[in-house]
Amino acid sequence: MARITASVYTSHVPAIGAALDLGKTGEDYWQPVFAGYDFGKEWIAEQKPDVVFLVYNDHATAFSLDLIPTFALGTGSEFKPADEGWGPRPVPTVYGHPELAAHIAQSVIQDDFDLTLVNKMDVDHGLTVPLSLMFGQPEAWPCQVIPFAVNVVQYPVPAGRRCFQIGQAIRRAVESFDEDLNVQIWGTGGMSHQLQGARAGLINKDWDNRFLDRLIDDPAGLSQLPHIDYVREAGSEGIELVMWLIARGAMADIAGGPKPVLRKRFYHVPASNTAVGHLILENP
Amino acid sequence: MARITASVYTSHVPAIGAALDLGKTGEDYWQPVFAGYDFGKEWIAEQKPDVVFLVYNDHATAFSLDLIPTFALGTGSEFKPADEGWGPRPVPTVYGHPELAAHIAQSVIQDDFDLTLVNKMDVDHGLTVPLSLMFGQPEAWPCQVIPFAVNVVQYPVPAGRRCFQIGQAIRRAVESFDEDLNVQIWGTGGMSHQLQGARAGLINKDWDNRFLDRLIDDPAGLSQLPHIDYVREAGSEGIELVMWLIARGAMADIAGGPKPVLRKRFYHVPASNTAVGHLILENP
Amino acid sequence: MALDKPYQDIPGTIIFDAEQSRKGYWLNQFCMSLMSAENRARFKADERAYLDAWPMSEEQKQAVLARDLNWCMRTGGNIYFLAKIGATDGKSFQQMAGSMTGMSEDEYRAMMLAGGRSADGNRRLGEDGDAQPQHQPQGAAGKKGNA
Amino acid sequence: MALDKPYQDIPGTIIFDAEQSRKGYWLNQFCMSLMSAENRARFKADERAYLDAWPMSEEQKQAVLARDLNWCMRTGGNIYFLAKIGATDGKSFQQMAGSMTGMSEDEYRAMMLAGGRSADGNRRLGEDGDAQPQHQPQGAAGKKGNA
Ligand SMILES: [Fe+3]
Ligand SMILES: [Fe+3]
Repeated sequence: MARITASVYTSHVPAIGAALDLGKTGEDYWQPVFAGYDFGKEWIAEQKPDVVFLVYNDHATAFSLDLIPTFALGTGSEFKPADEGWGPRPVPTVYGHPELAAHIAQSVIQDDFDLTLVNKMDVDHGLTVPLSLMFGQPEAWPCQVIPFAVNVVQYPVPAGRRCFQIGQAIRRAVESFDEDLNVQIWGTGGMSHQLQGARAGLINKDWDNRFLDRLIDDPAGLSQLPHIDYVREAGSEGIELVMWLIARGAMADIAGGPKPVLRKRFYHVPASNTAVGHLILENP
Repeated sequence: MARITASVYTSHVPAIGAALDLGKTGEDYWQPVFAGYDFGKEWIAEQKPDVVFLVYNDHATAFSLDLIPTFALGTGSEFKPADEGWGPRPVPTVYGHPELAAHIAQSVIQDDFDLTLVNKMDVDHGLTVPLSLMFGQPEAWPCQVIPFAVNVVQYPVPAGRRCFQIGQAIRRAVESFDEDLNVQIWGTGGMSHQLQGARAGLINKDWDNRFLDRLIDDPAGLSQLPHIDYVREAGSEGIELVMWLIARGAMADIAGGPKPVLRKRFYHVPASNTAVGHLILENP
Repeated sequence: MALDKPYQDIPGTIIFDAEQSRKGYWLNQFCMSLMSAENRARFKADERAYLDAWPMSEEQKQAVLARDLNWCMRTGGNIYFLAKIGATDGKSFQQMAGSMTGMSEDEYRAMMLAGGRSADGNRRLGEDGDAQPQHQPQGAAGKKGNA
Repeated sequence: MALDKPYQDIPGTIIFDAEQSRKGYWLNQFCMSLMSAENRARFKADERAYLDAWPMSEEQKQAVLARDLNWCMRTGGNIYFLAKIGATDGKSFQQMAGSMTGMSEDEYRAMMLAGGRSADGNRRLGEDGDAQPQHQPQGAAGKKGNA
């Protein structure tokens, strides 16, 4: 039977990808950012997940204004790194897990979540930067990846509550898949940042850290937070943090199981415009 | 304030469109089909809806296997008749109501339905045949139309229960729109038909008529019917009937208001491969 | 997979689920390409060459060339996609649906005019309705086979 | 419309909702076109001609030509779309974000290194934080204006 063994949370700042791709990871500016992921890299080399269910948002890359899915599940077999305007990142193609993805689609849609299924799309930094942070720069990604894109670009975006619920539905779906698979679920984006207007550069360390506290210990309560609080306190692009609730909702304790073990907590300011947050929670 | 004043239900058989477009409506074969809509044509000329919220399914036209939304709401300002392989139907362009559609999007997504918003798509016979049946062959459609496409092509399709619920959410959304609009909601597709395999041509008059009875008098109970019953009893393409539950869910009685008035009930076999059903329900 | 597929016991019926969709991906995407007049003309001018531009299986190509819609469906086709082939040939949905039963056009049309195929005997595999495997092909085609 | 827009009282912040999206539709779709190297080259070769091929408003075109991202946003642009223009110019997200504050690149970078902009005074219009309208533009640009 497939099991969700752990969840990983991380910001997905594009500049982190650029720093990696341009060989700047040793620079004073970047060294503390990447150091925050040293543990994660060792940990995941031991964990050897078969599949990562990767929750991220598309940044006007695969989805233009022609069509805006609230929740898009990648059921295809491969997804190429996108050209976001700087040329595609020099990272490996992402290979999906169509069978598990189709199984999740069937289960989650019958559970009253109105997914959009996507067989063909390019994936942007929202998906590839987390892979780079956790896996470094391999020739090929060491596991299959199911992309799950959440609309946080055009309002209305899904409520935190809804994200937390779909996480729970994803857990039920994964755990009813017959094949023996070690599945991780990652929540990406955030933490506080604003990329626009006179308020660009907003960072809210206290709020971010309370968010991390509550994500660990009080995710159900945290899921009730209205959008406006994210925007006001963590910047207009801080809204990406609702996606972390999807990964958190998929952990065992939410379904009545044991509390997850905190394996890593990391917070750093800044990476470009953004506060970097990172957690690893393991199901015992 | 915008109000949903009535719901209209009808099959959307492509051959009906072809019969109209090729001037065959007077033929013995087609005459009884079109006669069933004579009342509706008169009724709607009096009703003069400002907007029709038109629930239909795309038949592998706007949506290929690249991307399959469960619920796609047309928020664009115009939608062209599609070329489904026979060339586009010679019918007018469909003009949307972007403001109302965006309002519905905001309300329904915050109500935990995971819509896909679509600004650019062509619309196929699923949408244009019902317009032709109710409005005939005008130079321009006499009202604005918000297309709402439901996936009933690739399984899993949304449950009848879910369709009934989203209808209720659409009602709440429409009724919170400030502008004074007369809005109708149409549910299309069905009735019994199967377009594939050795069982092609299946028609189930008794089942269809029980469906009509229950849609009128027991929609909540009917919404509990599992997919397999539709397929087994009404043919593989009979599954389209789940869409009628969306329109029914938007009627006043479901929200505690008065029962709708049945203005028309019509049933005829066959139109091409399909049983034709048609209802008009008016909110008193 | 532990999820139910309760729809596999219906005779003469293939439900287009994720598994079929994966199998038929390129066949169906090829069909979508026939939604422009230009592509329809190119296809008709040289069907084999047009098909060879798609990463379909040889069997899928053969099924298309043979216009055998049941065969197309077994290889993952969905009727709404396959209908684009029929449209390219100028066929109606009634002609396409009928062709899958083995009946002639007239036979199928007559069945529909008489009220269509009954669900009785055709709800589950193992019953004795006209859509059951043991009664294929239907119409005169079937009778000839038995003669 | 009766639905709440509680996000309109935040200084220096435009929430990209359906209304903005409609207003900025073609501006944003133009930006998407810059996701291919070929289109970026065509745009850079003759910006005006490239823009004229899109049904954008003249104001939107002027805002793009001026590389004034705040202006672009007022006409319906969204930062993730607009970022394609910056990428075409070889700019980073930090350069783009900073440009909207009026600060120089060095000033903005220094602010970020010092921990970023505080939320204090910047939560609601009418407070006195550095993102409030009365304090624009920020950095030396603002001081010069006052001198
Ligand atoms: Fe992001
Ligand atoms: Fe249909």
